[in-house]
Amino acid sequence: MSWALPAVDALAARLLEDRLVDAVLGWARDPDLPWQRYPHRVDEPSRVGELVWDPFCAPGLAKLVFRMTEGGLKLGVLARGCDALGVWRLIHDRRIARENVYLLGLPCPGMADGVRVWEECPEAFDAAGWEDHGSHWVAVPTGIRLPKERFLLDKCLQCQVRWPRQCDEVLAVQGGSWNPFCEDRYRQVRQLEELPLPQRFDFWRGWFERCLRCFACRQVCPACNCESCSLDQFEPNWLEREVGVATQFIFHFTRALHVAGRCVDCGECQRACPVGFPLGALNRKMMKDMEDLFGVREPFVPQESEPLGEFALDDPDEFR
Amino acid sequence: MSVREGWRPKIVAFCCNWCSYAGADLAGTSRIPYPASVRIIRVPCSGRVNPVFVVRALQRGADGVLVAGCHPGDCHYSTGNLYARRRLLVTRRLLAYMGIEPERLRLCWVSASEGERFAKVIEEMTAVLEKLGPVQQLREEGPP
Amino acid sequence: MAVKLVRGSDMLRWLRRCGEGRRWVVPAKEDRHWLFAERDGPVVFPPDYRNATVGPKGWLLPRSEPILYYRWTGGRVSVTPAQGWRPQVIYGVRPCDLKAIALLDSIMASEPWPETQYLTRRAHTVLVGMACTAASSCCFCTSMGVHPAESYAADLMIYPLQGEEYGVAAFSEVGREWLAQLEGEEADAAFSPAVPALSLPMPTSLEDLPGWLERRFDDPGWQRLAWRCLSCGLCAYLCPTCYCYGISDVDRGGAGRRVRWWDACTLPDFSRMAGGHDPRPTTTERVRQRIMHKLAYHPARQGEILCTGCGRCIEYCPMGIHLPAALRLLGGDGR
Amino acid sequence: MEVRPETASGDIKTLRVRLPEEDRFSFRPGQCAMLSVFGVGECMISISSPPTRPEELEFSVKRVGRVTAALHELEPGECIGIRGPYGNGFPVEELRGKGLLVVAGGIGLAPLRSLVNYVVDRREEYGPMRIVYGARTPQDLCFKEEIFRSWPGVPQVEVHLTVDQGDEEWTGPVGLVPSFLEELAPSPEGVVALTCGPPIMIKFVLEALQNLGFDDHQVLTTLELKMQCGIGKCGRCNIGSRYVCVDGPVFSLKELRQMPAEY
Repeated sequence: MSWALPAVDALAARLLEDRLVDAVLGWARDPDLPWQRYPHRVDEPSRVGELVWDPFCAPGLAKLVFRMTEGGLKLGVLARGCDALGVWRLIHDRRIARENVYLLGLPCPGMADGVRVWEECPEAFDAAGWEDHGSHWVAVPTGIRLPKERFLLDKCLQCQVRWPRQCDEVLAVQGGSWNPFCEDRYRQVRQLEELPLPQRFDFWRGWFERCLRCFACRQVCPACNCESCSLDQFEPNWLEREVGVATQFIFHFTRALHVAGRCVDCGECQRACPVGFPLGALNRKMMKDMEDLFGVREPFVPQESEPLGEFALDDPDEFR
Repeated sequence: MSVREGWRPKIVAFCCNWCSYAGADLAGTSRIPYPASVRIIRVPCSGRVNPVFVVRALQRGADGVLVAGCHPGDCHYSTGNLYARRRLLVTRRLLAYMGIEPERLRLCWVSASEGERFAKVIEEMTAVLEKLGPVQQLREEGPP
Repeated sequence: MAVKLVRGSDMLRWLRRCGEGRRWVVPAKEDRHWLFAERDGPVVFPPDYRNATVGPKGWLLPRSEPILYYRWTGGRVSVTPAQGWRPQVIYGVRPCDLKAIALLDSIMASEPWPETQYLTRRAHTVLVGMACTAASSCCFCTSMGVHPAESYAADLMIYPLQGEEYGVAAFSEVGREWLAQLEGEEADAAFSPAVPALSLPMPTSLEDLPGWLERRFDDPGWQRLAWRCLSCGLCAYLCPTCYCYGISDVDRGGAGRRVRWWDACTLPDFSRMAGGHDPRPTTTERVRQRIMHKLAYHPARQGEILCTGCGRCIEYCPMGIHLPAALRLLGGDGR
Repeated sequence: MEVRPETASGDIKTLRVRLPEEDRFSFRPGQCAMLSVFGVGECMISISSPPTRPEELEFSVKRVGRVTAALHELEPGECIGIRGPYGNGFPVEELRGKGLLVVAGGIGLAPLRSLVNYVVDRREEYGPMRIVYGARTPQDLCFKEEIFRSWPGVPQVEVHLTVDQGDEEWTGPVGLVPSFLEELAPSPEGVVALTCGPPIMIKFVLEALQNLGFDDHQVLTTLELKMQCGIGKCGRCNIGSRYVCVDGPVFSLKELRQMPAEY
């Protein structure tokens, strides 16, 4: 399967030409850093060439769509599965008006850790285009093969939506496999659940000591879209500004619960965290419980209603 | 875990205004003995209890948290207790996952006439907490 | 360059002896990330160590720390200042971070009100620097006038030479005391430092940069850069020279502590006043504030650029906002 | 300590604080201090009493947030924390011999009140003083005892009051401070203008003063931004390269023009 950049450009140009949207949001190459792609907005059909679609488009776009469409802008979004679900999260939360977004779905071969590729194989960036060979990304025409096993971003590992869902249109691609890279999404969760309780606490405490509480995880998260976050309030003071084991516990506990049943598992928190805090292991624990306790299938797919906004008369009663 | 001499577990009990609060009251007026280590906070409904109340209580010195609400079907607001059950189920599992003994959080249904039941729940919980000892995980450092 | 030559294992023994009784803060790899952590002594770095994701800043200006304790008794309050320092050695600090510490020193010591808690902790700290032999992908120190083998705030500086051999030089009273206890021959050694990976597209000389930026205060380039800022504090918290802090009270029923914590000018409520007025209400003003503070405001106050080219903001910003992009956009170039 | 409401709505109160003898400090009019309610927090408040009356310090506080609310709820005799004085204050030496035009709005009179009373106490050292003061309603005028009674009785002091909206009892002028000022048309000759008030009022007062022929160096204003440390370290009260807490809060219009408009 090739990364059909020309086809993406053509679709984006058509959306703009047909005035279906005022702008298209995608990614552009960073002129200073060969490995970096940053979110980029194109307003005119003649400029769609600025967009790029290759294995290095790491940033998620959903949270940006929220701010960009606030003023009524109609936005076309180059949306991978994760971006599309994030946008839907915001639509269901009434943060994005459905009619203001046009989701142009991109089947996703997975994203590479650009810095790592740059450090180990800088010549990969001489590529004119990319092909997806299942276990590898292959540069065209140089033929350089990048193994996904080595370079795939953590956030892509558990992805269930490599073929995007709930989009207005999905880029036609031929061939390729869109199965998850990893069979068991809950492996890490299960491993942690099986640890004795004190070791579980030690595991998290080790991370609490490293977490800087910079709020990058919250800010990139499409489910964290409150007008004003309870963690920022002084009155009531849900969370002291002081950073210690207890307050870090409260921070991560609160964050996980606030996205419970709402997290779309886009992995952006994990990607944004500079110290590698296993936020996904908290988010997926919540998802696993949604499945185990309430029978929610695919808890990462946003629905009109949320599992914790509902109940069943026969919900389990574990409080013994 | 060594338990300090004379230590008694502190329980913070969030009691629904319409049932359990009266239940607790009944336990008192009927002179049903139960451990004195419980601090009762009246809430309009068990559904009012934010999971963060639970961790905040544990951080600030409680050893266990009890949420007491109306029996299913009897909620003054019809279903607040059922939302609470879902939320606290998840809360309890998350506590355990993050290394806090899940037994420290309990949800129970106590009607206004169940003074005895309230006392029994407190007694059971006290026994469980006595075995667990104080919350070590979330203790703050005081002044030197 | 005059140094004492020493083998790695001897160097560690000597350092450990000199630093007896002090806390050792050394680069440590946790999971996949390097950070400065408390360990029982100095270590030899593996070849993949270039610099830590989280630098040593937090050991001088902690993420949060009490500044005083108070207690109310019958309408009266008694206050005890906090004593939050221990003698420590911070080991393996790279020149960009050493320069940053020198900058923090000058800021915290600045008149009319020196910040004594930082200065006390700093006075009880020995800094052992390590010159760079390999650059990480985002380093750009030389663009900011910082040199990868310079000592800056270091008491002692270590230069990795061939294989197991190191050169050590002293740059302070403590450093010289320690060095005097090291057996080894004085020699003239040639050290060739790493070349930073990035060279910034500087629109002007470093001396003219503050003026160049001030003239661009109202440039639309700020908006073109900052629209994608998500308002987290990542850049400021990883930055070795960001020092802004906030103060609040943690009350525990009539007694408690006043705590100082890292704040960040990129966070939404950083400059919002109690009445609601905010001089920097959107990401455009906030990103501008952060970059201008480093490259224009601070030079105007204290004559030095407040960026040492460590490259952390470039490497870790989740939305790709960084200094090279700022300079490019303000220069009228690019998208 | 004494707590005294200034306005009928109670949104502004004046705290009168007696410092222990050994803790008294000297200060200039226009300087500020950090007031603490331990357990709630700190905030920067200008000293509204003059240095010529050192036994007691006064702080006039508008209730806007958590700490100011806590200050309002204090009972007489209770204890607060004070650190300071911070900031530059008004250049009282340079002002000596000059005429003074004091223009204030609402709680903005607080820092200027320190200066006014300082000048009242050293009347012979300064030229004539005109005070132009306005508030939203007559109820919102602060320091009523002084603006209505004591100040007008001092030689060479004039007090001109205005309100945005009058009431049944108000017989004085009605209108916004900047336009009222232009109507009064004070001469800039040998006079320094000092102004403080809400940001929008300051902006228009500065324009009015310019129209009246005041030169940039003849105009001083005192600013307020969010502050936490008061000592130029916490990094949030900057306007460009100047920190309000150490370089301000008093800036001349000349200085202000060289600073970015980010306040």
